[in-house]
Amino acid sequence: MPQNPPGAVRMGLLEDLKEKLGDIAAEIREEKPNYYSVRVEASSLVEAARRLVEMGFDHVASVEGVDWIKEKEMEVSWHAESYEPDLKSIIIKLYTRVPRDDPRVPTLIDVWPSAEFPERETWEMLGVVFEGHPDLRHLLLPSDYEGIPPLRKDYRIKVEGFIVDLTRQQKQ
Amino acid sequence: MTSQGSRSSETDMGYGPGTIKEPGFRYRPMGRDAEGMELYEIFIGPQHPASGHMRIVVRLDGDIIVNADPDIGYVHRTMEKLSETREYLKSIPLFERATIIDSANITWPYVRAVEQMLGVEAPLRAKYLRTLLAEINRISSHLYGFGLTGIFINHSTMYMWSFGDREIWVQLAEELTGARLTHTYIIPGGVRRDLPQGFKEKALKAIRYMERRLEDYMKIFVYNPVTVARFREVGVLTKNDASRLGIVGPNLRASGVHYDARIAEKYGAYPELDFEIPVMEEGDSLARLLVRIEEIKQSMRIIKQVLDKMPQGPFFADKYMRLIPPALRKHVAETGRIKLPGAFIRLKPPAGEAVARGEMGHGEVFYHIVSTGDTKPYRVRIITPAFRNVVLFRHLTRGARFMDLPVIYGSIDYFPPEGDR
Amino acid sequence: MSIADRIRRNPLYSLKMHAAAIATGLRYLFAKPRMTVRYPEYVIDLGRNYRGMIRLHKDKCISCSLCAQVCPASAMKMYKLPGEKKMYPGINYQRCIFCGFCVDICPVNALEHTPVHDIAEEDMEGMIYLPLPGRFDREWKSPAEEEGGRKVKVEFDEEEGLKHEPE
Amino acid sequence: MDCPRSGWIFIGRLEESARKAADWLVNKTPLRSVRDWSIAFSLWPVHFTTSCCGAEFAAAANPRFDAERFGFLPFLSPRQCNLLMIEGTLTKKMAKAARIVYEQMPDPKFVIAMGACAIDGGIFYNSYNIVRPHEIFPVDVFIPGCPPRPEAVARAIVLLQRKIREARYLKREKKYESAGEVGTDE
Repeated sequence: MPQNPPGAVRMGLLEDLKEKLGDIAAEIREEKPNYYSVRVEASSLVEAARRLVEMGFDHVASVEGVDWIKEKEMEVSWHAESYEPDLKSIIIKLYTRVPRDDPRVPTLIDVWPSAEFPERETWEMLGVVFEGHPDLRHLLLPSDYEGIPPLRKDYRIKVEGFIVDLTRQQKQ
Repeated sequence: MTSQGSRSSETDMGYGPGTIKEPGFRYRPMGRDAEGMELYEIFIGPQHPASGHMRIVVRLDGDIIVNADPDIGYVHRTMEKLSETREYLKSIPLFERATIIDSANITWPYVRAVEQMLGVEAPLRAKYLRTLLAEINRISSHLYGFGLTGIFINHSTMYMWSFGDREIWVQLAEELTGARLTHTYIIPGGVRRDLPQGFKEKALKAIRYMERRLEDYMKIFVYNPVTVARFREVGVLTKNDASRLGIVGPNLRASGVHYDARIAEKYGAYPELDFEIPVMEEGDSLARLLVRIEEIKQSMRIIKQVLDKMPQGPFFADKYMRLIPPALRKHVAETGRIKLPGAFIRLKPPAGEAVARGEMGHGEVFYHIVSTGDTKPYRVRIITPAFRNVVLFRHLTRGARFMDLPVIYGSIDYFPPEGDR
Repeated sequence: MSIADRIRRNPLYSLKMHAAAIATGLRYLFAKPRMTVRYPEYVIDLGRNYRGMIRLHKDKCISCSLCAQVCPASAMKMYKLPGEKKMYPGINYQRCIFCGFCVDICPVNALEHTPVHDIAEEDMEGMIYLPLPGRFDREWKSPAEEEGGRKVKVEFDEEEGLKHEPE
Repeated sequence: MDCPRSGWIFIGRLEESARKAADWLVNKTPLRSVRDWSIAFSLWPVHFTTSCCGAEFAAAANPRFDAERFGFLPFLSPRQCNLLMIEGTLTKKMAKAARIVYEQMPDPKFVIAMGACAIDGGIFYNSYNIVRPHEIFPVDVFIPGCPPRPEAVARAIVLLQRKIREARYLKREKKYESAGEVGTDE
């Protein structure tokens, strides 16, 4: 069995990302050490994902949406990671923002097969339609679920207070 | 073959007693394939000894699985939504419930992400204590998986043995944290309890016992020719597929990919410890079992080192310790149990986002937290290892024999509450 | 060649491994006592560190309501009872998850864990403990112990794993 | 008993009267107590895990706590079981399955709700996807805790045995008898 290889970390990844994705990305940032975000328009998602795979980020850890209700936008992001020795500590967030009323993004499961189940979940929980996804049906919720997708911010759930006044109840 | 969408609505059952119309609804012909063979659809679970809390919809051509569709969500408790209505501290017990058999490992990355946002770092002793509990949890999680694998293929001895031996690690964790499974031990800033007196001797005894028992496990279960016949070359996952499908944990390492979030993220005390990441090349069900056995050994090695190297010092960050009144600070020093400052209810990380990954017994867990500067997170995304491995049900079972399904299920160590969250 | 391959290819080796599996099983069949705790007759002593049922020391409580605010399950709530000026916490075991945050956050140590956790009830209503005398502030005792069960201590052992010694 | 004159239970159709005679005989104290004694020591739970308390349920069956001492043996088919353990959260999707499992079990049947989630939702009390088990079937024993200790499972079995021996299980609440009307959706 191999010993742990030394923790080599790829240096200068931000420059690499800018070189590779600069022409289609709206914004490339280093959010935290080893955590980069790439913002693209919905139309160039597939191309951006393809280039990320070329760089070695061949699967996604997560697909998710954030419902920015005040801005009336839905952020859909794919967190790509890699098992390559020099890239394994790096996470890249590829994201886009689409209107909240009709969130439509192309599916990336042809590029990242690992996105299949998380995309299905994001469709279910946030109502983001992944165009081209072959299997958008309920995953976690009952198959007859109807209504607002539960993770949207306008789906409210009750919260209880922490004070119970028994004196008042008795008077009533 | 009917489309899958219409199928699920057809067979969905109501609540009342009159709803079971067809007595044989679990086993019915689906039509014929191209060569005229009849295809059958079998619903396994959620009430089935080898299904756990999920349903697998299997399509069979004779004895060969054409397609297995995991129907999960039976344990979906809506953690992501609930965490948006709760303060940061309150989400720790919430996420813990996804995998109560491995609760330290699933909450640790969350706490690290919150700490990252708050700009707090746990003291060194706390990091060692976290590592200690995480490894104890990893062992008990693997033993749990072993027990279930055993019972899936009707090897009751393995179930009884590994669940019996798991009690030792559960007991160790209980002495450290005060709870059998749901420890809620790791909190932002450190841990909740100091190492109790005489813990090291107990742990060393448990390790010596376990080392001996693992040899017996090999003889009675892993290298039992019956097991080898059922596990060897069953459910083979190639290296390329494992990487492309984003498989995690021992399932990934059994396919020859050297990846472990403990190494990738360099958290806790792991960078200072000497241990190996077991990797096997075969990628079959037996290799997945063997990797787990090897990981138990490595975890015991880590526990020994952690107990030897355990640094002195505080187990809770100074930043929060200062918020506690002096009388209580004395109480903490005497009892070794933390008193939380009142401000802990309303931890307020600045606006921004953080990601963190951690290695659980089942694989890598991923957290993404979005904060808007409120006391409650705006969005928490959890991707648990089981959710990432669920695709294996479809991928590995295609073309396998129906009888191999429990073996594949057992060997990928899928834990439904964790997958559904 | 790995052991698994040898088992598959070499029948003699396979026979040897069969024999080894059976021998291991037989060895434990006649081995000395197992780790079983015969529960209602013997009760495991959980010790003071265990996070069991919670009791309230009403005299110490300062009604700061931190415990109710930190409760992740909304099980602990502040109850204002008729005839009392201050609010006191009451607990709902229908929900309590025994995380112990309330005990850890109490600034005056008015709440404490008792080493009792083997509770089962026939009705739901009995599980809400209001801060009334004899309820939330009661001294808990394990029901098995009340029925005459003996306490046993857990000890780690290299040979048997866990040993349970009567006190 | 819908016989016109209650004293004349042996008259009428043969099948009917045989059933009534059997009922009458079985419910007489000596035979009933034998029956209840045997039920109490053959509580077989269904192999049906609803959620994560299943980990502690499995621990209750392990060598350390050994629930088999009480005649408590997890079994595979609901048709042969008389005890349904709700181990933790019951989600809406699972509630349908639980209801079907419950209906498949022969009478007399018992339900133990294990864990805080199975009583009032526990930490998931305000989740949109949970069902409280006592709303969909009669629950005999509740076990608080998240998860409860395996001893608490043993305690619940002891309590249930006591309940059976005292024949208290016969008085079911009316609301669950017409099960068809009971739904879990609000």
